[in-house]
Amino acid sequence: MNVKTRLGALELANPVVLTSGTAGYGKEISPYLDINRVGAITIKGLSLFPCSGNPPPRIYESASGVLNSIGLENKGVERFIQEDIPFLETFSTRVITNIWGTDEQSYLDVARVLTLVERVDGIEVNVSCPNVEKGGASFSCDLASLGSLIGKLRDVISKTFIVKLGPMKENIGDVMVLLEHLDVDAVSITNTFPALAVDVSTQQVYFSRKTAGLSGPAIKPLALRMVYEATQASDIPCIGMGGIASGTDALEFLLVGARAVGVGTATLSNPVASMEILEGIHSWLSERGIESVEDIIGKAR
Amino acid sequence: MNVKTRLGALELANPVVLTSGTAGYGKEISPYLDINRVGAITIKGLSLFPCSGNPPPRIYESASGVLNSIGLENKGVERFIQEDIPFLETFSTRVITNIWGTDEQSYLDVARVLTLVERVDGIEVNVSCPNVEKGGASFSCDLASLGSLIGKLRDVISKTFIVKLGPMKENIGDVMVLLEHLDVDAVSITNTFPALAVDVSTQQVYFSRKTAGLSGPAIKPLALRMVYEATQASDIPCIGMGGIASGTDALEFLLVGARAVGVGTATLSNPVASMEILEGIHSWLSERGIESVEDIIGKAR
Amino acid sequence: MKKALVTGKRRDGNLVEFVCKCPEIAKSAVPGQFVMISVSTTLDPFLNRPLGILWAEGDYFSVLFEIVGRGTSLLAQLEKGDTLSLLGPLGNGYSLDVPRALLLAGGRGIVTLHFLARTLKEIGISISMLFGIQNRSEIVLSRYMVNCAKGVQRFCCEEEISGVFQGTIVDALEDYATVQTIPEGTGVFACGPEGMLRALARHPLLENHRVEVSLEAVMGCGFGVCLSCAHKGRDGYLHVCSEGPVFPLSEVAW
Amino acid sequence: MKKALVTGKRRDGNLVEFVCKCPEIAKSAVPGQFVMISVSTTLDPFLNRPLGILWAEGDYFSVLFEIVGRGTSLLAQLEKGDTLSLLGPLGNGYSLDVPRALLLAGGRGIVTLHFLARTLKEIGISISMLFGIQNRSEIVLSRYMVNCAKGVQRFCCEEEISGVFQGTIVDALEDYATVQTIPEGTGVFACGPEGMLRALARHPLLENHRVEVSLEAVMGCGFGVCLSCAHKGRDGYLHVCSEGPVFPLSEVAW
Ligand SMILES: Cc1cc2nc3c(=O)[nH]c(=O)nc-3n(C[C@H](O)[C@H](O)[C@H](O)COP(=O)(O)OP(=O)(O)OC[C@H]3O[C@@H](n4cnc5c(N)ncnc54)[C@H](O)[C@@H]3O)c2cc1C
Ligand SMILES: Cc1cc2nc3c(=O)[nH]c(=O)nc-3n(C[C@H](O)[C@H](O)[C@H](O)COP(=O)(O)OP(=O)(O)OC[C@H]3O[C@@H](n4cnc5c(N)ncnc54)[C@H](O)[C@@H]3O)c2cc1C
Ligand SMILES: Cc1cc2nc3c(=O)[nH]c(=O)nc-3n(C[C@H](O)[C@H](O)[C@H](O)COP(=O)(O)O)c2cc1C
Ligand SMILES: Cc1cc2nc3c(=O)[nH]c(=O)nc-3n(C[C@H](O)[C@H](O)[C@H](O)COP(=O)(O)O)c2cc1C
Ligand code: FES
Ligand code: FES
Repeated sequence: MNVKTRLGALELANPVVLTSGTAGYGKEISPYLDINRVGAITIKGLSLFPCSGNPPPRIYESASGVLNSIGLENKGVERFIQEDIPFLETFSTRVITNIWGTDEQSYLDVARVLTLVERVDGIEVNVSCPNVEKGGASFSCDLASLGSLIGKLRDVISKTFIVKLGPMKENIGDVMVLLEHLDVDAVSITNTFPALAVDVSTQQVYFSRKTAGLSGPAIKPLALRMVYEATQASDIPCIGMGGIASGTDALEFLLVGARAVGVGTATLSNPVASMEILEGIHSWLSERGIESVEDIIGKAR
Repeated sequence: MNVKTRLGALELANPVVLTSGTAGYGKEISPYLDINRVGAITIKGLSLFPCSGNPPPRIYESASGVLNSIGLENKGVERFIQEDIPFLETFSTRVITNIWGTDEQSYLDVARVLTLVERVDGIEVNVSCPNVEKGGASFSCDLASLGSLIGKLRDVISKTFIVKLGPMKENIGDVMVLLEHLDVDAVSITNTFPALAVDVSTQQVYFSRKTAGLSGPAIKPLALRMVYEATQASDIPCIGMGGIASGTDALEFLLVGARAVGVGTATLSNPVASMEILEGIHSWLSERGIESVEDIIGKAR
Repeated sequence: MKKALVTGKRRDGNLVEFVCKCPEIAKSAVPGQFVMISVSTTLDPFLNRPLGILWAEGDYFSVLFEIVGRGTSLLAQLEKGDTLSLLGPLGNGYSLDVPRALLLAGGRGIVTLHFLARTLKEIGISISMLFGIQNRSEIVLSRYMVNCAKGVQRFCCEEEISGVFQGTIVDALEDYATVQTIPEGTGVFACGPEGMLRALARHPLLENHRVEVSLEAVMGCGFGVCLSCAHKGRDGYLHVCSEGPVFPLSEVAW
Repeated sequence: MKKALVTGKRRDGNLVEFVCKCPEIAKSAVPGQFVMISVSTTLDPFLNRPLGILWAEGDYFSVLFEIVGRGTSLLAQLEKGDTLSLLGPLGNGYSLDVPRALLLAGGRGIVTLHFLARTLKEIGISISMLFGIQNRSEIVLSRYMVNCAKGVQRFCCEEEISGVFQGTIVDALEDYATVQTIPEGTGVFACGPEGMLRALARHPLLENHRVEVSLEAVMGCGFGVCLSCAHKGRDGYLHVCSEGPVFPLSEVAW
């Protein structure tokens, strides 16, 4: 059976991708999961300088979902290259680095550094970080500022260029058309949803930054709709994600048009969730005598 | 203990309201629940003419959530008045009628009829029905068309005038400011979220209309955020709803600023969920020696 | 919600039967009705599941279900001594005012017809029952055929099983009709998969009979408030939980 | 995920102890480590819950927890014979290379210090243990104090209980220090509520000692990938699951 898939020029051995922020820098997940077996690993969102993130508490559990307010904590791109790239060089899996910035310049600076790193196969740009003040949110709130950022990044990124979208005001079809014009290689859909939690014991909002991002099984139907609409509007390859916790969940995303699937929150409750999902895809295809995962991508219309 | 609350001129004996579409026309829920004990009952969305709704299947269960594609089936305002108002006249609870239309005229026509019905205490206008082609969706997609509809309805509605909002492109704070200018008495937040389900056994999208509305516990954190932002932007009384299934859930909405809470999907799995929620509010307040529910409204900021 | 104590459990492969103690439900249930059972104590899955009533007697009633998905899998984990949270009895049952009855049950459609057969037998109405399954995995269901001294009883399977009539329930009905006429006024009751009911709807043998069918639909509430259980009818949609699940065949469309 | 068979269960009010069989975890666990336990087979709640290891011996280990919310309530429903799905042992334990030890346990903080005391005793290191609770409802926890022939053992409660020292663990420490000096080099280990640890952090009695504390944080994964378990540290945030849960007190900030 053929489970290979493709994000533009980047070939993945299978469609299951670890999403950003739920697999650390690679090292952290490695004792639990052989990262050579996933289609790709996406690194925690990197910024130019280290970022200490938000004050605790940073995570809250809702019905079948998780709210996080990590605040994009990360060690910064330089320390990542020093401390983690050598480790990643001992693996053959695809490595996608997720990046963010607080203005166009800082995005461009990180992208310029990472595009020179051989071990990096793809650069995923987070344009929708609801947790950080002045964060990416501003770049996805209208087509003009999104287009400006992405256009400039396209000029500096020589790796597979992935734009990671979240819920936004603009029509997702319009965004896809814009990204197609800007020659983006792939999109990841979706990032977390802006949400709020209240602690009735203290009678206060739970997170210090008030809103936080909702992920996990609760958002799967919302994510499926976004992927469905995005892949109908454009042929840009899409990594579908949002609440995937089983092989069936992954197949749903592939059926509506995703070419790969991201596993995020599920990894937190089970570090080998991605492997079980991959096995689920395998056995579903083989039970139906379907030769290639390509054959089901976009079949549900 | 005082659990009375107020939506403009309309006083409710307690803050727990049955939401539209999950309590039928009143008659259907009555064998299971004494509707005199809820703060108000909201009737299934009424249109000028009967509407047969969407083809089955109409409901799908996701993780801690429910997708519905009822398609606003209803018997039409005339039959409601003939068949159900006499029944409702035997009760003293507050009755809110939910209405929708396919253009301004049809909204206005239903509103004109209902505003003359004595037993009707409030009229809730659904401006965000994602299930019906050409439905309310268009009225909430920009401030101009929303403002035009609401302004005209304000002129014909003499009952408590409630606007029911759902997820939309416009900033919710801006919408609230607009509604305040238009002298709306209250808002209901939120309607369902546009979502999609896939049936892997048929490899097709599950609903014939493709997208459907997500409700239930899964959406609570999203709804809380909307209510939080809306009540910070404006003092219009808000009925908060979205996934409320326990007294604690209801308290969370009151703490962020809702003056009443709606119980929808929870009624489907337990017809007396609203009563258990009301008891939960009561015992929480009394355990803390809080005299009046007013004292906690908007405390979490 | 009502509470019912599970006083007995029987499991055969994918089929589970619970005997439950709940006088409130047992004493008022009539054949064709169903219950909505809560399958989880957490918020997932959130909705109850509809199951037909297999029989009711004294303080007890029973349900019989097939494990097909998340809800039924969770339910199957309950054991004797556990407590069910449920609503019921719900919906409208079969008409009992018939001079004689012909019951056509397909697969797990036998559940409510089992209850009907027992009840008709009790009140002295003669019944014939045809019961069909698709393959041998469902053979245990034949346990629920009710032995009726006077009437005919037939068992058929689409798969070959030695000694068993091979064919669909429609084939069995045609075969039955060659030896036995269906007297005018016979109450015909059918419960089974949509495909079977649809085939019966157009069948000339049943043309001049009063036929009642029990429909299924994916349900939200089971008690009439959500309008999710729509099924095509002659004049617009039927609502399976509140107007059915039993309908005159003539009112149903496909 | 690893599997562990629940071979014993003890429940006292809101406290539950499970004895579990899982050689993989039991054989490698050291005092201070924890496990992440799955509390539901459905999708709600979705995350695992962290629980300290009470003891480990041969093929067995044990956890002791208080029912405080949804997850612990669900966990408490499991019985002997059920199987836990879990990860562990996780995190870094206490330092065992000390000449003598003073253990300060507050409430359910006794869990990991119980394991530490047993281990130190086994390797022949003399220990003293002060154990404090807030009110009499927690009195059953005193069962987990480890009897150490040579060391001092003290039990205190903020509420009045006859025959028991009344006060916080800090009061008890001060009282202890009036009769006993804390020799230089003593390993001081503290586990308990944040308030207690904060009070110890500024306490002159511990100023010149090597103190290790075990921290708690709300956790997403428990194995270092999500960065949700942040706790204020001297230089930026500490990550409780991967860098802790045991930290030198000097590295922690509040
Ligand atoms: C009035 C009525 C009486 C019923 N009586 C019985 C009975 O006596 N014994 C029995 O085994 N089953 C009966 N069913 C069907 C039973 O309700 C479904 O099999 C069950 O709800 C599936 O739940 P699940 O969570 O396991 O499956 P899911 O995971 O929800 O779905 C699995 C499959 O079952 C289908 N399904 C889901 N819900 C329903 C539904 N309400 N009706 C029909 N198909 C559904 C889905 O489309 C899917 O294909 C009855 C249904 C109705 C409406
Ligand atoms: C390393 C570590 C070891 C622990 N060891 C033990 C132990 O041995 N015995 C024991 O009883 N408890 C222990 N805890 C605390 C235990 O994890 C929480 O009580 C549990 O996760 C609460 O789950 P819940 O679903 O019942 O509560 P929830 O419904 O999630 O919350 C109830 C309350 O508990 C708080 N809470 C939730 N998660 C945590 C958490 N991870 N840490 C601290 N507070 C939390 C919430 O803020 C809330 O106030 C430990 C925590 C950590 C981080
Ligand atoms: C703890 C946590 C941290 C995350 N950090 C990032 C991040 O740094 N950058 C990013 O683009 N997305 C981040 N995400 C979003 C996920 O990559 C993913 O898009 C989202 O959670 C939806 O998928 P899921 O439901 O499978 O988790 C994070 C999510 C979680 C739960
Ligand atoms: C089956 C169903 C039917 C609904 N019908 C309507 C409707 O007719 N009009 C309307 O404004 N909202 C309708 N809603 C939305 C609910 O009133 C409510 O706003 C939403 O479901 C969120 O609340 P909940 O999570 O408590 O259900 C419907 C919801 C459901 C589940
Ligand atoms: S299932 Fe809700 S009305 Fe029938
Ligand atoms: S809990 Fe995930 S990194 Fe510590």
